[in-house]
Amino acid sequence: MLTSLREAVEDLVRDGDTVALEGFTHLIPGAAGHELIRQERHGLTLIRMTPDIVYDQLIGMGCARKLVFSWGGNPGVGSLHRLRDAVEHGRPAPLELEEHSHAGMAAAYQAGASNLPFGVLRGYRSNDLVARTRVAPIQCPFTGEELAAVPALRPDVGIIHAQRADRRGNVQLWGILGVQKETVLASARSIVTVEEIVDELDPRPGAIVLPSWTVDAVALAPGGAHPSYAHGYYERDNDFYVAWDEISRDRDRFQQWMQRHVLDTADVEEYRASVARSTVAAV
Amino acid sequence: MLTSLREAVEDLVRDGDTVALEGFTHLIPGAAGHELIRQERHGLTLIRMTPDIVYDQLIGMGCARKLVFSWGGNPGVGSLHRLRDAVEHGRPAPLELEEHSHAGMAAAYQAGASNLPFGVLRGYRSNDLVARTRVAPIQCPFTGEELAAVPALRPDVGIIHAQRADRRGNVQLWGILGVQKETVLASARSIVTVEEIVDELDPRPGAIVLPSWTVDAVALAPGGAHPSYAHGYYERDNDFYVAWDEISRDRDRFQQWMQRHVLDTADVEEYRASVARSTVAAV
Amino acid sequence: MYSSDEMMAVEAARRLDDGMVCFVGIGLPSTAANLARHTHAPGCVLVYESGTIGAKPTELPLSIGDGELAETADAVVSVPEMFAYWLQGGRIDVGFLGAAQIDRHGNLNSTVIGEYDRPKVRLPGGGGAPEIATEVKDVFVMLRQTPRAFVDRLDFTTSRGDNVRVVITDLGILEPVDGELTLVQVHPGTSVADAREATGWELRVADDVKTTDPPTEEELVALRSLQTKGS
Amino acid sequence: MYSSDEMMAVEAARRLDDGMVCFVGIGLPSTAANLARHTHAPGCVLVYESGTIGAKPTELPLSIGDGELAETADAVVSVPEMFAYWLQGGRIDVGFLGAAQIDRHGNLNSTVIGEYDRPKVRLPGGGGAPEIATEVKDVFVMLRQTPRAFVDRLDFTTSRGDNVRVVITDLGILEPVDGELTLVQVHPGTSVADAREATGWELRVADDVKTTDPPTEEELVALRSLQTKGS
Repeated sequence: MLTSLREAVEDLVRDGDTVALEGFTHLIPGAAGHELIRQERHGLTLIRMTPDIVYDQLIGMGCARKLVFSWGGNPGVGSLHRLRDAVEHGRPAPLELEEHSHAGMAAAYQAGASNLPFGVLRGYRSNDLVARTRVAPIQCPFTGEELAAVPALRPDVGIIHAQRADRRGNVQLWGILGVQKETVLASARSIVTVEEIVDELDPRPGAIVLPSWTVDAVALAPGGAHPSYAHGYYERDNDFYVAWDEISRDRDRFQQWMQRHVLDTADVEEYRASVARSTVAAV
Repeated sequence: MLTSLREAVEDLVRDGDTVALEGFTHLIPGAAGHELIRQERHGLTLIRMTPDIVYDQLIGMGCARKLVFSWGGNPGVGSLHRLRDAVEHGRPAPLELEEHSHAGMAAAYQAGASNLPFGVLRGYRSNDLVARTRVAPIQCPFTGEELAAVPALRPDVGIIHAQRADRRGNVQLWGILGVQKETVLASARSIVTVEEIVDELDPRPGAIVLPSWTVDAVALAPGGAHPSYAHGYYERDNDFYVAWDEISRDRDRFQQWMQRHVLDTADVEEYRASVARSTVAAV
Repeated sequence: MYSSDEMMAVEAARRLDDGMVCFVGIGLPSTAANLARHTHAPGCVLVYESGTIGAKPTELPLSIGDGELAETADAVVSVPEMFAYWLQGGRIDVGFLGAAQIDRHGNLNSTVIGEYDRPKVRLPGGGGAPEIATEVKDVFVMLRQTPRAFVDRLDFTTSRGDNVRVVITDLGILEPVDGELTLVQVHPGTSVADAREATGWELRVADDVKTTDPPTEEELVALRSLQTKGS
Repeated sequence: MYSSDEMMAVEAARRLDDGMVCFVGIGLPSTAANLARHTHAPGCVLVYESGTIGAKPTELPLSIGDGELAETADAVVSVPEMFAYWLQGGRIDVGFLGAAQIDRHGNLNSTVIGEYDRPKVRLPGGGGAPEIATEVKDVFVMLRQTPRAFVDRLDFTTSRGDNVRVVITDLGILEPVDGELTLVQVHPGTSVADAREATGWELRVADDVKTTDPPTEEELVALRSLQTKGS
């Protein structure tokens, strides 16, 4: 149950797996993404509603073969240059895209968590996405209305970051919840990184709890959401999102940065220290 | 927004309406049901997953022409005698039944809240309910699996009881949540009775908030969930559930009880006082 | 001395392992699951359809909505989420069901006695049963064995018996053998003949019917300490 | 003096009434909705797709997930609930959209420049836009008016323009007339010719093009006091 992030990834993530590292602007599992890179996972189908920096890093390092997504960018800043390089020039490898809308992907996660083969929404109305995504018309047997059916998302591995877990592995998160519960419940295997491990999960407003028996591995990773934030623990590193635009624009600079801060660091603590040093240096 | 329960029922509930008074063992809107009886609403289609005493009272007083439900009984005690009398002997009036399973009704409420015409579940598998309820087979366009579609529940009026509201009419409830959020969001109009009205809704663990603009009327009704309970305010009146079996068994005794405690009382405070007196007398 | 209800609760509890996730209703199932939790299976997870997951009541609840269930639960979810993400999600190991009628295949009737449109007795109805019966791995049925309950033909099929693994009665234990419920165990003081007599069909009996071990002192103490409220 | 961004934010804010429920993204829409909330429409309800309902940020968020949105919200819901119960539920009055390209019918492209399979520029994608465009009552579009953005033919239709009620640009205001976007207003210092030049199709112009009232002192003070963080 409680394990190290390294062991969790070793045990639960295989080359070629379909992996969802979810987090909707909050609690983004960056440390887990870095561990996938350190362990050189390849041929992954990456799923995420809002792929941002950590997905840019996974794609730029050649871990992914396919991306299932609905919005891929650097929020408030602009493009993801490594994602664009893969899609526009096939570097470092071609990237297959399965593109959805947020509403479609949310319904697909919900269907997966509900153990249903498809979700239903009023969406994908005569736009060009219909031809580029996995959606099928479905008719209401009572009213005849035609709606959109989306195939359930059932990742091999669901990975999320949460604020806390207790020693039995019950997980607690609060603030913006995104699709994290659905990601864990829809996945065959799941990994949760947490800011801290406590004796008792005292109830908190707005918090949800994932019982230990719904999760395969819980690993301590303080600061593991960087550059995103963990509500109640630390703020979003807005400067880093801006800086990433520069770092990721040039392929070599990206490589050097990843070498220095991810490949040459053993875990999230070393990563945080290494990034902190270079930030200080930059100032 | 903030009004009296009497005015809320006068303004929002009409004869012949489809009305859902929801509450899954907790926060059952008894006071609102009594107000429907005092105002002699007739021809109602009553919806509820778990009709219990307050529905036995509405049916026994002749307010309902149809019941949409999935489990109708006196929890932990036995039958609802007024419901049975209506179904078995058409007294005081015949009662049409539309019968579901909990899973089917929950999916139907969810569809209603989602503004979808139907909900999907893996259910109603080759049992006799299929012939007695509104369900249709629906095929997954991706896997071919056949599932069950249920028509969305869209009540004319949704009525729930909650712990608190603020002066702007934002509603807060916690503890066992049932299908109350879905009931309000699925209904064309909605009434919420509350234990108290406060200046500020301070956040509480496990609490959900329904913004004022999703509710039509909020009325103060302290003790309005009796004989059910309001988590954090008062306990379930287990003795009353047991006593109801006796009270409701005989039609005349039921009538006298309703006359004395509901028709002859003006509101929930008089009702509570009247019931309290007779309990003391009984001791 | 002990009651037949106590025998039933104990036999049900004995079949629950540590860490099992159980969907329980009020009454004997709730008693059995809580007994297991207080004896050999402290990690047994109680899920009530009211939305409480991992409830740890100190007293037996009288209603699936009792406040203590929410207060002691690991998580409280809405009823739609309970049925979609948790029951249909395939996360429940054992589901308990009762009924007014059962047939030899474990099909259950909790809807009506007599014709649906001209009911002799209108029962509460299916509630969660139809989907509990199909969506959990193992269904445990608990009901008293009488010719009126154990019938050749159900008046109404509320839920299917396909996943029924055991039927625990006040007389003994039935398990499906080639799709037909078969008497495999009788409780102390009960004979196979008693069980046959209490069954509305020609009851199949295993070659080696065992006699149930009576409740141990420890089981009875734990059980009775729970029953202050629920009994 | 004021910037064209400020003119755009002010014109958008002026179109929001008290009590309106607005689905807002980051950037100008969030700025406009918050400006309305701090001026003439204090009861304007801000809904962010991250799940925060009734957020009341004191500073402009840089991301739709900023912690302050959750802290100040009336309710925080999951993303699936946001899209099912709230957006598809038909509870949103106004939805703001931006894009890389727009055509004369208000259809938008935020997916790709060039061919989908051989993109010149791969854009972030639709996100919430496809369903915001169809599920809210009124769509407000905000984007800078240039021939590259205001195109005769979209490279990709990410969302439909059927519910677009107004397009607010740095040059003026366009509204649909018989299904075609028509210039109805130009901002101070802008001519109709400027707007025509900045449009990649033969721009329809209303007979009586009005000139936008410049931002008032009060509007600018409120706007700038918000921009400590977001700018």
